[in-house]
Order: sequence, then C-alpha cells, then structure tokens
Amino acid sequence: MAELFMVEAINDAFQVELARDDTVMVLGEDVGRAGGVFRATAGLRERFGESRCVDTPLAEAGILGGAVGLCLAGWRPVCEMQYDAFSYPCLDQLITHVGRYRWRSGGKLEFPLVVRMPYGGGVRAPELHDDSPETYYVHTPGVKVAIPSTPADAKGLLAAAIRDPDPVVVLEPKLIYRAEKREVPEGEHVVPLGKARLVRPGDDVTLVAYGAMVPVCEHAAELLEGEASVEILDVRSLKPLDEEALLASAAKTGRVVIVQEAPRTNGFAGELAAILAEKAILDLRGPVLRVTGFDVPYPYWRIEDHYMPSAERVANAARKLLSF
Amino acid sequence: MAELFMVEAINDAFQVELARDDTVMVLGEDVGRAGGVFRATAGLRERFGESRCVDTPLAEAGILGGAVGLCLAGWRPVCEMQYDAFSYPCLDQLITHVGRYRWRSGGKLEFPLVVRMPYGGGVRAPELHDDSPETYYVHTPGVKVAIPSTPADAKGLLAAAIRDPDPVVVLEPKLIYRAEKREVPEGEHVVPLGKARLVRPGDDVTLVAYGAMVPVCEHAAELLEGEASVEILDVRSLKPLDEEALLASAAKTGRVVIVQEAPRTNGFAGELAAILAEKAILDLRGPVLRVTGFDVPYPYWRIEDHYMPSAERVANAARKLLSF
Amino acid sequence: MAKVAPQEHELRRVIDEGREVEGLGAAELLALYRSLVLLRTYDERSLVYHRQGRIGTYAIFWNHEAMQAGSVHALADEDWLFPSYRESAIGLLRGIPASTILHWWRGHPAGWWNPADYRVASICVPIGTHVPHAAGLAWGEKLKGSSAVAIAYFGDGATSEGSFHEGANLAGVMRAPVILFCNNNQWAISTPLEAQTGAEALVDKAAGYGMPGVRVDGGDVLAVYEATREAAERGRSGGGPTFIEAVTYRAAPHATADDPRAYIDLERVEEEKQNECVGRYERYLRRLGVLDDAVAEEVKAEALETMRQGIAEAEAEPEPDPELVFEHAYVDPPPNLREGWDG
Amino acid sequence: MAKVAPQEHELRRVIDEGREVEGLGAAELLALYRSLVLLRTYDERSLVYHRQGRIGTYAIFWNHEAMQAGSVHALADEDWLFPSYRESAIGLLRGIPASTILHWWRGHPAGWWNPADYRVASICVPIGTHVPHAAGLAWGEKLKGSSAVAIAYFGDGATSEGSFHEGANLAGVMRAPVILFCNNNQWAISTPLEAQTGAEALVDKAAGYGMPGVRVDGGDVLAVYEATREAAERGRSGGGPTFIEAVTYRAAPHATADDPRAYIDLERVEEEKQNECVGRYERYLRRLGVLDDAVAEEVKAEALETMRQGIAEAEAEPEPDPELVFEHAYVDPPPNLREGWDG
Ligand SMILES: Cc1ncc(C[n+]2csc(CCOP(=O)(O)OP(=O)(O)O)c2C)c(N)n1
Ligand SMILES: Cc1ncc(C[n+]2csc(CCOP(=O)(O)OP(=O)(O)O)c2C)c(N)n1
Ligand SMILES: [Mg+2]
Ligand SMILES: [Mg+2]
Repeated sequence: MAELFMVEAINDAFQVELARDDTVMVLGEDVGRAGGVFRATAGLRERFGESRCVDTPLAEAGILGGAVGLCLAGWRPVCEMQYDAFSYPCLDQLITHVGRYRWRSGGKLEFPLVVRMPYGGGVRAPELHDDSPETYYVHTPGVKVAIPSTPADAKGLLAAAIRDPDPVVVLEPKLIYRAEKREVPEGEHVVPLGKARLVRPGDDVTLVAYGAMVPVCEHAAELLEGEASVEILDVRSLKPLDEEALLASAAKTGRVVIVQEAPRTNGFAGELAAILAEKAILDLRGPVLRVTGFDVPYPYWRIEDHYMPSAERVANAARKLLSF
Repeated sequence: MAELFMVEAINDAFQVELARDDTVMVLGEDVGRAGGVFRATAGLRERFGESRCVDTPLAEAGILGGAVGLCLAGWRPVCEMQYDAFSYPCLDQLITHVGRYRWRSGGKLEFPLVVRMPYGGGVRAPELHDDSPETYYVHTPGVKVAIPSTPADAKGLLAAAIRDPDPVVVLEPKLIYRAEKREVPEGEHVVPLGKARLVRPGDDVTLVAYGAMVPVCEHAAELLEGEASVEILDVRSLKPLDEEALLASAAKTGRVVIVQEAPRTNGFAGELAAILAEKAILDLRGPVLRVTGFDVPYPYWRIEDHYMPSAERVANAARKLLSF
Repeated sequence: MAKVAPQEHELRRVIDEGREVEGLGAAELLALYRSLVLLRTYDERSLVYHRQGRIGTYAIFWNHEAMQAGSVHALADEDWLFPSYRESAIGLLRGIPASTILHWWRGHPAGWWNPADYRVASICVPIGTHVPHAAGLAWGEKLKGSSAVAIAYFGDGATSEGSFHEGANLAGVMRAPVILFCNNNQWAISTPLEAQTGAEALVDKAAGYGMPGVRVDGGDVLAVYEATREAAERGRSGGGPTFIEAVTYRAAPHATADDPRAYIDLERVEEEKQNECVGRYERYLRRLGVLDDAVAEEVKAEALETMRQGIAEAEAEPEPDPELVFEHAYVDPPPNLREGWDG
Repeated sequence: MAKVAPQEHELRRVIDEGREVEGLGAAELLALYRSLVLLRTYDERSLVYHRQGRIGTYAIFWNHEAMQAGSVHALADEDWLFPSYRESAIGLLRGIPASTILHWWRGHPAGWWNPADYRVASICVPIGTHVPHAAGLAWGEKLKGSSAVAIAYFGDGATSEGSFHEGANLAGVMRAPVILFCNNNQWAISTPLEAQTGAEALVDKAAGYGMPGVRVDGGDVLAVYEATREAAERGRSGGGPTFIEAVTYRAAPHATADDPRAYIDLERVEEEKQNECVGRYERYLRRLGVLDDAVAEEVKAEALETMRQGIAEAEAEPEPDPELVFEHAYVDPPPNLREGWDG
C-alpha cells in the first residue's frame, strides 16, 4: 500500500496498465511533453514512447473520432479531455459513433476506449473549468460512466475502464486530485464497474453521492453526529448502476438524500430518485430529497461555494427528512 | 380556425412572426431554396428575401455560433437543425455560449434565439434520424425547452419561443408532422412557455407525456376504457416546467405513469418522477412508473416499434398501478 | 499576401484525353467495367425497389459510380474504405452481399456487417464524422507497422463540418496514410457549392492541412483510378495523406424523398446525363477494342442477376427478432437494460 | 497536383525594414505606444498581483501586446473585438476599466461587462468557439447595412478546432467583414506548432475559405497595424474576410500555473525576450525622434497609475452578493430556479 494523491493514483493506473497491455495508448492535449496539465500522465511518454502517449492537436472531436479509428486498428485508446467543459466538442462523436459502432457491426467489433477528464468545481478557476457533465454521458446509450471519490477507486476504476470491452467515460473530481494522500493498492488494482461503495453504515438516513460530493456527505454526517445514524453510499459507477445497493440502503433507512453538484434539472440525482420512486415506494418514510447545483451557469469562483452543495445544506435536508 | 398539419402550422407561425418582426430571421441547412426537408420553412425565402431565410453551409456549430453573433448584431435568429441526431455538433455552442452569454454580460444582453428541430422515431428512416435528445437540452442551464404535440401548440409554442427573450429549443415530433390536420388559430397565436396542457381529465391514474408520446397515451386511455378514468397531462414546456399542474394531477389521482421515448437512464421522465418523489410522496398511492425507450441505440426501423413505448405498454403500467 | 488560388485547378482527365493508364491491362480494364456496371445496376434497381415499396428511403448514387469504382480498384484488399450513405453499395466491390446492403435500406438489422471482414467501415450517416475515423485507423495501422491505407468518402457539403476539419488536420499532423476523397457533386441536398464555401475550389483546402491536393474529373473512372493509385502509393511509402477533389454534378435527386426541380439547373443535369460516367467508360473501352456487345451484355446480365438474387435473399429473410433491440450495443450490458420491456 | 504552399510565406515587416506606415503621424504613433505600454504594464503587474495572491490563475500575454494594440488601433470604434483569454485586457484600449478586467481574474462577478458598451465581446475561454460569433456578428452588421467589421483573436492551436473551421467557412461564404487574427506564438500550452498542423504555414488555411491570407511579424506593431488596416478596409468595402497570421514566439509561461521549462526551447525564448515587441517599437520611435525619455517616463508612470488605481478599486469592491448565483442567466427565469437554496 502506498499513500498517494488521487492524481498520483491515476498516474499509477496508467503505469500499470500500459505496461500490462501494449495495445493501450494515451492521447490528448498536453498529455505527452507536459504529462498533462494536472500531471496525470506524467512520465508516460518517456517510459512508453511518444506513440503510446500522444500530444494531439487541439481538437476534441478529432481526438475521440481518431480514437474510434484507433480501435478499428486494434488499439485501446485512452483519451483525455483537458477539462469537463472542453469535452463538449466530443459529444457528437460520443453519441453518434462511440456508443453505436459496436451495435452497427452487429456485435462483431469492440470499442474498448476510455474518455477521462477532470470535472467539477471548487478550484477557484476561470469559467468553464468547473462543470459536472455526467448527465450528458450517462444518458448516452452504449457508454458506461464511472466517477471515483478516493485515490484507490480512481486507480481501480480507471483500470477497470481500460480493461472494459465497452467505451467508458471516467470523470475525475479535480477538487480531490490533491486533497489528501490515501492508501492505494500497488500493482494491478481493479475496481469492477457496477458496484457501489458503502462509505459508512448507518440506520436513520442514507446520503447518496459520487465524486466530489462524497466528502461533502462525510462532513454532513459529522454535523449530524448525535442527531442520527447516517449511512453514506458512494455510487461510484453511474452506469452500470448498483441498484441493489441503493435499494438495500433505502430499505434499511427509509430516508434518502441524494447529492449532486451538477445543475438540478434532469441531473443524475433525478434518475436515482426516480428509481426509488419506482422500486422503493413502500420503504420510504418520507420524500426523496435532492441537494444539487442550480440551473444556472457555474458561477465565478468568488461565489462558487454558494452554488456547490455544502455539508450544511446536506445536513439540513437530512434533518428535514428525520423530522418528516 | 384553419385545419392544418403540424408542419403547416409551424410554417404558419413563421409567416406570422417574420411579418410581425423584421429582426426575426431563419437559418439552417436547406431551409431556403428547398423550404426545409420537411417544408417547414417553405415560401419564406420567396416572401421575406434570402437574407431572412438563409441556406447555411453544412455546419451545425457554425449555424448556432453564427446565431450568437447575429444576436449581438440585433437579430432574432431561428436556427433549424435538420434532424435530432444532427443537432449534436451544436451542443458545444449551446452549453458553453448560448446558455451562458447573457449571464456573462451581467444580464445586459439578450439572446433571443431559437433552435428548432424535428425529433423522434417511428418514421421508418435510416439510423440517426430518430433520436429524442431532450435531456441534453433540458439539463443545460440558460436555455428553455418546449415540445408540442398538436398543430396548434406547434404554432403557439414556436411563436412564444421566437418572442421569448431567452434562448429556446423547440423539439418537433416529426412523427406527427403530417399525422392529421387539426384546428389551428389563424394570425398571431402564442402558447406561453411554462404551462402544461390537460389533454383529458380523469380520476384514477395520470399519464404524463410530451410530443409524440401524447397520442400514445391517448390510445392507452382508450385501451383502459371501462377499467379506469384516465387523466392525461401534456407537459409541453419542459423548462420552465408547470410543476403545479403535475402535482395537482398527482394529488388528484395518486397514480402516475410517465412516458418518454428517449433512452431510459437519466431521461426527462426521471426528472418528473424525482419531483413527485420529492413533493407528492404523501399523495402517491403507488410507485411512479416510467414507460420509456431503452439504453440502446435507436433500432433499425424494422424493429423500431418494439423500442417505442406502445399504448399497450402504457396501459399495462397503468394497470399495474391500479392493482398495486 | 498569400495568393488565394493554388497552382492547379484544371481537372485531371484520362478518357477525354484519350490517354491510357500505365499498367492497366485489358483484364483490369474489364474488371473495372464490371464494377461500374454492378454499382450502376444496384442503383437503378434500388430506385425501382423503392418505388415498389421493397426498400425504404434511398440515397441515389447514379453517375457517382466512377468515383467509387475507380478509387476502390486503385487500392489493395488490406486498405480500409470509409463510405458515407452516398457510397452505401461500395462494399459490393469488396464482397459484401447485395442482400446485406439492401437490408440496410430495408431497415433490417441483417444490414449489419462486420467492418473488419471486408475492411469496409459502417455506412456513415452523420456528415463528415467518419473522416476522423479514417485518419485514426490509418494512423493506427501505421503505428502497428502495417502498410494499409484508408480512404474516406464524403461530399462537398461535408467539407464545411468541423469533424472533416479535425480529421483532416489529425491526418496531416500524424502523416496518416489516408486519402480524403471528396465527391464534389456541387450540391448538398438543395445547397449549391457557392453557398457551401467561399473557396475557388475545394482542393484549395489541402494546403491548410499540409497535404497534396489533386482535382480530377469525377466522371472519368480512369482519372479517379490514377489519382487514387498515386495517393495510395504516397501513403504507403510514408508520404502521408492526400486530398482528392473529384468534380461531378449531381444528376439525380439527393435521395428518393427529394425533388430537385425546385432548385437544380435542369439543363446542366441533362448535359451531365448525356455524359454519364458508365457510358463514357464503355465508349472508351469499345474504342480500345477491349469491350464488345457480347461482353457488355454478359456483364450487365451478371449484374442484374446479382441484384435479382440479392433482393430475393433480402425478402426471404425472416422478420427480425424483437430481442435484437437489446443485442450488440454492449459486450457487457448494464443489468437493467430490459427495464420496462414486456416482449 | 495543387501546390501545397501558397505564394508568400515571408513575414510582413515595418520596423525592421525601417519603413514608415502611410498616414501615421506622431500623435498616432505615440497613442499606439501608450497602448503598448498600458498592456505591458497590465501584464507585468498582473503577474505580481498573482504572486501576491491578489488575483487567481492568470494567462500571461507578455510580448503579445503588439498584436493586440497594433490591430485595435487599426480599427474604428464601431468595430467589434472578440478576444480570447490571451487578450483578456484588450478592452483597456476600448475604455474598459482595469478594475473590471482584474475582477475577471479575481473570479468576481464585477468582471462582467456589457459587450455592447465597448464593442468588446466577453473573454472567450473555450478555444476557437468565438470565431463563429465574430463571423455571425460581422455578417449581421452587414445585413443591417452597417459598416462595422469584427476581429476575432485566437491562437495557433485554435486553428485545429472544428469551431474555428465552421466560423471561418461561414465568414467566407457570407463574405462577412471579419478579420481572423491568429496569434501564432507557436505553442498551445506544451504542444508545438508542428504537432498542431501539417501545414507549412497557418496562412495556408486562408485559401480553403476563399479569403486572402497575410503573414506578419507579430512582434512588429506597425506591421500588424498595416495588415489589419488593409483587412478592415477590405471588409468595409465589401471584400469579405481576411486571415492574418501574426508570427511570434511565446516567451512566457502559458499561464501562471504552467512551467514551460519542461518542453520549451529556452534559448529561443531568450532570443525572443531580447527582441520583445514593446522595446522594439520604443527604439523605433526614438530613432524617429518621436519619443524621448521624458515622454517614455510619463507614459509608463501613467500606465502604472492606471494599474494602481485598478487594483485598488478591485480590492475595494465588496464581496459579491451570493444572490448573484441566480442573477442574469435568464431574462425570465424558470420559477423553481432557487429550488433547494437556503441563502
Ligand atoms: C451532421 C449532419 N448534418 C446534417 C445531415 C443531413 N444531410 C444528409 S445529406 C446532407 C447533404 C450532404 O451533402 P454533401 O456532403 O455534398 O454529400 P452528397 O449528399 O452531395 O453526396 C445533409 C445536410 C447529416 N446527415 N449529418
Ligand atoms: C475547447 C477547449 N479545449 C481545451 C482548452 C484548454 N486550453 C486552454 S489554452 C489551450 C492552448 C491554446 O493554444 P493556442 O490556441 O495556441 O492559444 P495560446 O494559448 O497559445 O494563445 C488549451 C488546450 C480550452 N480552453 N478549450
Ligand atoms: Mg454534394
Ligand atoms: Mg499558441
């Protein structure tokens, strides 16, 4: 076990997976010479050569579209989008091809490609460096989506994504990139897609979250210390989703607060709430509450903390439920 | 009152609005010389001149990005995307600029632009002529979204969108374009955004839908004749949403089935279900059921009817609720 | 100031100049003829099948056959083709059964094929979006040390799309052995070339990507062949990508749903029809003495027979299993994929 | 085959050729100097403010001032500027207060301005996406019969983006009076020009859009001025768009967060620093006898004072009202916008 920052754990996953499978290649803007603007791909170009860690032209649709062609040639491309909001130009390729091409081949071809990017706010950055775009990805057929909240999961989910035979989008909470060093298994470490992580067991209320909202929920649980026994579920894999874990927790506590950083309307928290409304209606002891961002552009950073779901907002939602 | 097909009603809206306000202009692929591949813009170029109805190059991001500049120059551009799945290249402009530019100006500028497109399946077309992309639009801050299901609403909602000071995306169910002629008010006709349409009142179960799924719900209601009194709500304006109408109907019937053509996961039906789980939990007499498309590429048309929510599937969901 | 125009806008021609293409013997010339006739027959029969309601909407490629056959014949079997809907039947030249392509237009999942089996990518419907695929494939093959090249087919309208640009630029940077083959039929549905670009010629785009550009008469199958062969050799020998602008004029509707009379120049269409590419080549072969009535008859009969069998097979195919809705999208599908499915 | 290279790749120069620009008197030359110094001072002070934690991440534009001031001075007040983050302070030359721009980098909503007030569009962060805006604006002004032109600033890397391509093509087709001004500093963060394009020169892209292209020394403020003035006249007189490639070399980090030592050619950087654009112009003016120490002093002192006031005003600004989270996105917001808000 090594103690690593999340971004170091991601680099570790690359080191292991590129060494393990020489069809894996990394491409994106500034991933090579600079090792990525967050250093996630540092050292890969030196160690594996410039054809396995490629600085591409500044063109996100070209990167992802090129990766589709690389798959046809037998490669397993891992594409970096430099930031959340700069991934939007690749949505067209993702929706019209990445999620459809295997189907178009009658199930004969595999497109084991990965799109990964730092996402989310709280980092005091200029506009469009703060988005939480998971909804655009999760809603798209044919692609899977994972969002880690710990260094170990960042390594394990990226490894799983790289090994997965289907296209996988991995969103990495940049707010946590260098938040704290945590234990990360050395060598090969794979966290299977489709399994949620029980962050802490509890009996009275369940806080459901993923990515950067998980630590917020942990903080909220501390605020609720003495008031309630709080369970926290880290969804971790949005698609495939661990419905059993969600329903089991709802059945146990009967009270669910779902936390999402993205704008509220039609966000992924709504999907989770809909599943509960569909399959846990008799277990619920109160409404399913959502604590989310708002349907506005992510604010300038001087006021971003008012946009981001806070531990207080989460705790208050839980209190509302407890006194329902 | 004239009897018009939906696509004729849309053309009527253009005729009225372009005559009424000479800053309104129409642009898109084949909207001018050909009058649109569905003839929605037929005659506009001849009547209003080639600078008010413009055949653009084949470039969706260029169309929408160009429209942003046209707004800065004082125009009210109405952009046609030729088909649902061909609107994806414009998502980047929509998310990073259209929904954000007014905000960036400190609320000083207005971007009264419209993006409209035919959407949805059932028309026996080659792939990528069948998508229901509303989730990508509804989740995007700063833009409004409307989806008509009748000729009169198609005219009235498009007029409202053109007159609205904010960007509005209008998705038009191409399956209904020439389905049947219905009464459409002549001259100026505006259906305000934010108001749902009660298609038919009922007491036992509410079917909630929009666009091409509204007639499916009407058919389902016929199938349920004698079994239950069915209320049907046409959401019509997804954002702003008429929450009151939704909650009032849920309070009345206590049973809600939401129907959506789009892929299931993180679709707009989930948002509606989440609102009910949050605000109608005590009114619900059973789970909130969703009848939706699936998380797969929209199928080749020989089997598309198995993908599309059918009146039978909707009726069965209602029966499940009635016997819950 | 940089001149707007590049050096050469004249169209490369072979047939009209009465030239011969080096290294093409009678056998190859006839093989090329067979391909032209097969494509022509596919297209003309498809129009009939559409009118008879036996296939759905169909994108007519009448008079585009020379661009398709000429280029494919200039390539090796290891090379990859990336067709758009306009080249839907190009796979016939690589052994894809006519029934498979007819299925595609019949909306039947049997219209699927495995691109790797024929090195023919799936038909691309969203304009220009396959250009990055071809660039990526060619780059990927080069990285593996293979000698395969790729060719992407797209229209004049496609050159306006960002995806064309990003793919072309990627090819230029990676010196990917890809041929960007632009079918310039001068119309994008109802949008004429002058409303599509301000460039004097589409070939002028090549320099911006650092690749050679060549302009050929798209109705001259041998000019297309020659230009494509050069481009393929360049790619194989490490010379990177080439942009080919093949100039023609769309003599048929965009697709069965389109009525071009509202916008097109009908005289120009007539002119084009008089000079259509299959007849031009046939006359050339007859002048050369390579083709006579007997052979022509036999080739056309063979093509017709292929189509007769193709449509018969397609129509004999049972209705697809509804379960196919859930097949093939994922190797390893999410567990709740069938949520709400009742058969 | 079309030649890959256009006619002229040599850089237009004025200062190094000791030429003078027609119609530029001492007053204009000095005004241009003031603008250069103001931008230089803004940039150098901002770096200090960043180190002092008084502004956030900042995109340095040291040695880009000539491209910005030279072009703005060649335009009329009615003309629109579309800056990228690299031209964040260009609005200073149109009267936007320094404090406003400092606010932008301080993440304070007071960094908002109304583009219409100054005809300076909002700072564009997503690369190349403002090119269609500039094309659309210029086209829209032309449709209204106004004589305004637009200029869009973007980098070498931006030319790889689909949005650049679609915007440039739209401009070419509509003959929109827009100037596509490419700041070719030869780096996109850590990506060198040769990894960005296969073209011999970025100006080679112009012909593909049917617009003239011109290449200038981006460190020569008068060459930039002259080229921009010609392009603006062309646009105003109905001649359509122009592509200007201004060639320089990035002599500073991409932004405060970047450490270029890992990838950049430090000798080349040193060379560039020796020849940086403000000093070059200053020496030129002194040779002409238009500038002496006293004036230079006064101009620099004035610029410093502007910045002193600017940062003081910025820091005097109260913390923004949290309610601003909900302001300005919509004229007419959805009713449930504050859902879940508790102050
Ligand atoms: C991204 C995208 N936008 C729009 C369309 C609709 N569409 C289908 S064909 C066509 C015209 C294409 O013209 P061109 O590229 O010249 O090819 P051609 O049809 O002439 O062979 C359009 C606009 C599409 N298929 N994809
Ligand atoms: C669409 C998009 N992708 C990626 C980025 C991240 N990014 C910011 S600056 C930059 C490099 C830009 O280089 P260039 O266009 O040459 O302009 P320069 O910074 O050199 O002035 C990148 C990749 C972005 N802002 N937008
Ligand atoms: Mg064409
Ligand atoms: Mg640069």
